[in-house]
Amino acid sequence: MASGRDTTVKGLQAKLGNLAESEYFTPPATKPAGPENDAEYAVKGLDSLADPAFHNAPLDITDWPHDRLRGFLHRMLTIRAVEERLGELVESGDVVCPVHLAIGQEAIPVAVSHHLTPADRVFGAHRSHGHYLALGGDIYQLFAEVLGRADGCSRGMGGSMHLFAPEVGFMGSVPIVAATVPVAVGAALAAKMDKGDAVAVSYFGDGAAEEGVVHESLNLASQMNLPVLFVCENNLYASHMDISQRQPSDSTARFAQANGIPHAVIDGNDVAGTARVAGEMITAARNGGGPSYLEAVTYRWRGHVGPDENTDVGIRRSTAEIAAWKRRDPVARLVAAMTSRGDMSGNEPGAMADAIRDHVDDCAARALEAPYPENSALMDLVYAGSPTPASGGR
Amino acid sequence: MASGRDTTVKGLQAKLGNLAESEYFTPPATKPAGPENDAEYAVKGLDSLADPAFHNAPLDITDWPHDRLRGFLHRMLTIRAVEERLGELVESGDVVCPVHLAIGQEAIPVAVSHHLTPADRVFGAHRSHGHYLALGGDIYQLFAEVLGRADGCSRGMGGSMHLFAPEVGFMGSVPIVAATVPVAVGAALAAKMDKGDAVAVSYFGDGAAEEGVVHESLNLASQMNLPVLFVCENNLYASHMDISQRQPSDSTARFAQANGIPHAVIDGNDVAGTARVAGEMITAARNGGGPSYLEAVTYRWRGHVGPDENTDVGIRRSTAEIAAWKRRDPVARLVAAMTSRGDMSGNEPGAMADAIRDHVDDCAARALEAPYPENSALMDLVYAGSPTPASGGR
Amino acid sequence: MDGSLASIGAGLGQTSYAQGIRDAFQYLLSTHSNCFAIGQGLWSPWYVGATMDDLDKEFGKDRVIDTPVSELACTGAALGASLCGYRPVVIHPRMDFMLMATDQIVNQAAKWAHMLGGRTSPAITIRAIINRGGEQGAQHSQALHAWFAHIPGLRVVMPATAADARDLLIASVMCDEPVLYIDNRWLYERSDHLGDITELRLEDQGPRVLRKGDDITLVGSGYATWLCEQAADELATQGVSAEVVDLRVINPIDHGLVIASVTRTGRILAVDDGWQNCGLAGEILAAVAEAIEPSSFKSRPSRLTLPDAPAPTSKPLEALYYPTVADVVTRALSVMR
Amino acid sequence: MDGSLASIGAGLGQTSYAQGIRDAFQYLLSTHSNCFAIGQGLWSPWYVGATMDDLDKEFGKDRVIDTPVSELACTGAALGASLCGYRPVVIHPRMDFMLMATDQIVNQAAKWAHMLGGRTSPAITIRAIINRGGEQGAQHSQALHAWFAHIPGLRVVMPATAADARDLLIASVMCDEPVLYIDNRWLYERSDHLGDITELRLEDQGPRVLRKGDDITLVGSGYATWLCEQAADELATQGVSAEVVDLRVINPIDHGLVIASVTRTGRILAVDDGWQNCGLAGEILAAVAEAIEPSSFKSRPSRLTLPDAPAPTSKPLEALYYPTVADVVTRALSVMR
Ligand SMILES: Cc1ncc(C[n+]2csc(CCOP(=O)(O)OP(=O)(O)O)c2C)c(N)n1
Ligand SMILES: Cc1ncc(C[n+]2csc(CCOP(=O)(O)OP(=O)(O)O)c2C)c(N)n1
Ligand SMILES: [Mg+2]
Ligand SMILES: [Mg+2]
Repeated sequence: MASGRDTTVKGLQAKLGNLAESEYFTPPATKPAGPENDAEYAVKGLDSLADPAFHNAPLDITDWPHDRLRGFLHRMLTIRAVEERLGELVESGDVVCPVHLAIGQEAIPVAVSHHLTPADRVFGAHRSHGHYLALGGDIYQLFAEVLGRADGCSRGMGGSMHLFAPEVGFMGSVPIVAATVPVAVGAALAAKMDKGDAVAVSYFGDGAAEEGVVHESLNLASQMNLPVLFVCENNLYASHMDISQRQPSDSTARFAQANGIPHAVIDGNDVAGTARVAGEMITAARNGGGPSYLEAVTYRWRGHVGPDENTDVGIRRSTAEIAAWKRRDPVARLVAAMTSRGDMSGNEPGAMADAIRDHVDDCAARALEAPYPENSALMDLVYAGSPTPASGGR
Repeated sequence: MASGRDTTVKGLQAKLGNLAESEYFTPPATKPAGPENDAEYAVKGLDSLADPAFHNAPLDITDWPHDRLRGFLHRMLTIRAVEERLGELVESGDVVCPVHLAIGQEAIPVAVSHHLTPADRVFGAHRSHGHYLALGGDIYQLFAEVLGRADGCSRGMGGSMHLFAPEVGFMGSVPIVAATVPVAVGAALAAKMDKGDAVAVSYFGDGAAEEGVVHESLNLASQMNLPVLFVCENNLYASHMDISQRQPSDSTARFAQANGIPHAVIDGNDVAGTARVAGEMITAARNGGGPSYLEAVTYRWRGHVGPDENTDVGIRRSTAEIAAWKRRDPVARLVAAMTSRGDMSGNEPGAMADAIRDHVDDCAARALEAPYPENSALMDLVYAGSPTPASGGR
Repeated sequence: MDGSLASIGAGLGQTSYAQGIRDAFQYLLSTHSNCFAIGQGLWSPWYVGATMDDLDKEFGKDRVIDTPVSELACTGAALGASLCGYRPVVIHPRMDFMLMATDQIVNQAAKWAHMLGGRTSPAITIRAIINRGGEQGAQHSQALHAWFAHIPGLRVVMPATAADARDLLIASVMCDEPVLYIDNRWLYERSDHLGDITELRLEDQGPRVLRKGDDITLVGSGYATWLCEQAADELATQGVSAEVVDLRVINPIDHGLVIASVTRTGRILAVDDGWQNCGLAGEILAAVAEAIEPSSFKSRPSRLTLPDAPAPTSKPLEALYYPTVADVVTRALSVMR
Repeated sequence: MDGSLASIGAGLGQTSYAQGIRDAFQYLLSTHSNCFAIGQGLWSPWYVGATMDDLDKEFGKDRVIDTPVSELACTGAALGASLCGYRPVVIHPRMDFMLMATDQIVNQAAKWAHMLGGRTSPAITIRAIINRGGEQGAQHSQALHAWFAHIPGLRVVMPATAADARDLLIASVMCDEPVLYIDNRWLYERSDHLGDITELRLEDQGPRVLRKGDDITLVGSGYATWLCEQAADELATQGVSAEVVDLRVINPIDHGLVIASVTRTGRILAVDDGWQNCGLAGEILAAVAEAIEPSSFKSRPSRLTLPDAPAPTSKPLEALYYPTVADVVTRALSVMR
């Protein structure tokens, strides 16, 4: 792997093998359009990965040591407990800012973060509590941020949709869909210029894949052979819209394929399997192998924003669909596998969850008491590097 | 074809055949990244289509009647004569506005336009004289426009980069790269709403494929099954940059593939072959078959802008490369085929070219004498529908 | 914050601003078969407030089209359809998201008629919603009307009342030129008695006096107009007679009415809930200063705007950020001396 | 049209504006290993005038990076690198093309520091070139500096002189905040004797008086400053003593110097080669009108801008479109009465 991949046109062409036999070779390559011949233009779909009737068995945890899995479980339970508490705070009116919960999607960032260090550069979007917490982001600071308090990870200036924790490698999340994708590519460019082995990670959703900038970013990362892992958390929805209402296929990895980027489409509710693939991709990036694209299929148990389930949107979202997806619960499947292998006794997971919840409740309670930012923050942070008088206002 | 294509996710999946055997089916589909395994991530390239040593033989014109081919030749010669004259007018200083010549690329719009009527909606970009003329756009009005005269096809308000001739179906060209691609998709949406059989055509270049909006547009057209033909004139350059400096493959059809859009990659300097494939695609669109993508490989003999050859840019552009591409001349190859089949005698093409040049020279001469727009046009056309006073100025 | 207008909620026979918008769509889609709506959230029960509820069910998903998350292509597509005889309304549920579509609005829609010699008619309406407050923060709170008013060729409309919300939307769609129609969710509950619909010519619409007064001219648009109206009521109780001018159309802008008013009152306060630097309030002050002899001013012109800072999320900072009726009153009194 | 500045071309030992920009890049790339340049045209012999000739050969294609036609992703990538300790300059050869990158400039770069609590430093410089005239038309001629000056958090710099072209570029890149640096190709031949390079703190830079005068204050930025300077020379021959203020930094904008000058002269003409409505000239007039007692004005403030129309291509219309030195003189004389 020392020399990196050959991403020149010639290099890519060489990989194709016998091009002379390809339909692309001999023009005019007449390809009549029409349903009779559509198979050759077809794009791949998720098939059973999008069907909650499948992939809900206990995980295959062969090769994973006990304590590693305990770590995974702890992080997943932490994310879930924090988000459930946040949902309650929304319902009680304590939290006002928009809160996008990723309950049900916990496995993906936990699996990816397992391979990361604080020198890496992770970027999220509007639904990023899990991305932050999976890296070890501070729980109290997260609550404080969502509540707009000065102790928040963004000093109370951003709320749920603007998280920042460089001490664990979390370099920022913002809610303009797809906006951090090119930013992560730039962080990867910086890592490459550093000549170290840091990588960048870009989390985004299936909806984000509809923004043109994602495609520009894939091309740039591929062309420049940058160490970035694109993680598409495909939960089949963008707000109220089912993916089938938005795209001709329910799998986005075809865009990586189009850009010559190695990719995999996996069960994102399998923390062990996701960690395995993510690990290979991150290792490749660290070793000069360039970008990869991980499409992790998952499902959010709650609605687009807030704790509601949003069973009134899309074309298939319903109480029944949500219940079916809960049988592909990433937490329960890991617990089942660990219990059946004898890694954990029957009441251990419950005890772990209780302890986590206690700690989470304590963090939330403290955050509710924390002070708001000073009024001066409003103007002083506009030009944060060097406070400069700005105009306007009263 | 009556029912149109099934573009639902299920429909597309059905076309894949036995998904159960696909690598996408059984998670975790571990795909280790790295050079050993790169073949499966490779994207297709143009190979010999990008190599001027190939595809320079006389055309295969079997099945094409004599007078049709004469028509093709006449249009191609017209485009070439107009552009050569424009180049001279740039050199003489009569033309000031930026002029992007497509000499060497004449076959593509001539082949595509063969299947179009004034009810169709064609959009171009900065290099669109050929698109306009191939539809039968008025020659005098083109010269007048480039010279900024009131008789111009855009009343002298746009110059070379802003052409308009709805009477022949040419609905506009503008120089912001890729800007007309979604506009053409919208024209196709209008055509679909009209429930007639009109189609939209979007001409753009290989460089434009790097703009995110092209990818958004492909998705939209595919998802809504719109009657639009995407014509990517791949001339291997975007301004000074060779395609290998910008993309990991030199063929852009992979983006159509990713969006489930039927596509073909062809020799764009073969007017007969291009017309055959374009015809199938346009017929499919008229019959509810939705979008198609035609990647026509070609080469511009002149530089990015103006008559200069720009042999000082890119990584392979040189006098030798240009000379090699001139041996793939779309005009000469058609003439050779027609002459050898006995469609034309030896001096007929020359006579045709001479007559065309005379007419073109006459148009240019008249345009040079035409009046400029009235000064009032500057403000009156800002709100053209209903002149409204605007502010500013002297 | 003045986020709630419950105090002036719908009375008997009154129509809200949000309902006015929905009525306009209902009218347009019923009476004009070449009109359609496209944008994010049109099939959602909550995305665009109550302004488009169930229109997809009433008129079909072919004419009320929800889209992928592709602002630029969707706006371009609407433009393309408008060039082919349609009158599309492309909806951006937040002005912030619409920035992805800047090219199609500013480089394309606004310029096609001029640069193609007036031979084509981009009769597209772009509806941008100002959706701010609620601790949504810097990327979900922008009011960039001044930006778009800066662009020749793009008509920019900002309704402040329920009647205008309805009638100016219809006028925008019926206009043969590109129009940016900007509504503000903080006005959705504002209600009025609305007359029957008549199609107005947008090019004939301009500023309007909403309250007559003699001592000072308050100028606003959209939500800022509402602030001015409330402030005028309060000022009246303090013996100050304030005239309120609602701009309504901010590009092309017609300064005549404001100039006439200030010529009479000798005092002006321009209120805007956008930013200050190169903003709309400054434009008003500049136009007045250019047109009126210095000696006719009884005091210095003044403007009240957002502070030039991104929108914060934290509750106390958000309260500090948005101008209130009280701020308008205080500033108006200081202009009065 | 005033496209050519050959009349003030480089004399002995003088450096042109274009060369000043190249000198700045040379300095930055030589002395700051964390600086790099990225954008379209950087490997081209003609794309960005003479301002970056052969820098790729001197510093390598890894630090002077030409890109695909992807303005949005490339700007976002520069932002990402800036968050990781680099000082990138992302170059847009025409401001019109930069509109594709609006989101990364306006929603992202300008807001990241504020909305992440000041904990991160998007030390990105965005270089936008105003490249107009030559019958290029509506999509290749825009000067949208007023737009970006409207955005809090984005410093906006417009050099008018060769010295500023060099020194403000260096100051922009060394600044820890996002800066939009706007240069104008019509100034590329303008020349000056330049001193040695010293790194200026951008936050200390502001308007400057380029010509002292007593009768009228002419205010400009970028190319408009050059118009003002030439007009002042001409006015002097007609017995009018004009003070010329070059704004240099238009966001955050410091109105102090202009206010002080107009307090003294009693007259102001703001010149801008951008559009009028909600533009920079209006901002200047508004600030002056707000700050100075009406009685101190000797005549009405005035502004001279582009007409609010897209740029035409046709030769006579283009000549009509762009303000000239003669226009400034005429208008200044009318302000003098
Ligand atoms: C540019 C932009 N357009 C639209 C929105 C509104 N919006 C917020 S989240 C979202 C859906 C995103 O879907 P996806 O990327 O799949 O992420 P998920 O919510 O499923 O995690 C949309 C459309 C936005 N925030 N930014
Ligand atoms: C948005 C935008 N970015 C950059 C440019 C500058 N530009 C003009 S043409 C061009 C190259 C386009 O290449 P391609 O699409 O392949 O068309 P070709 O010139 O080869 O016909 C570029 C980069 C532009 N006009 N618009
Ligand atoms: Mg999603
Ligand atoms: Mg090209």
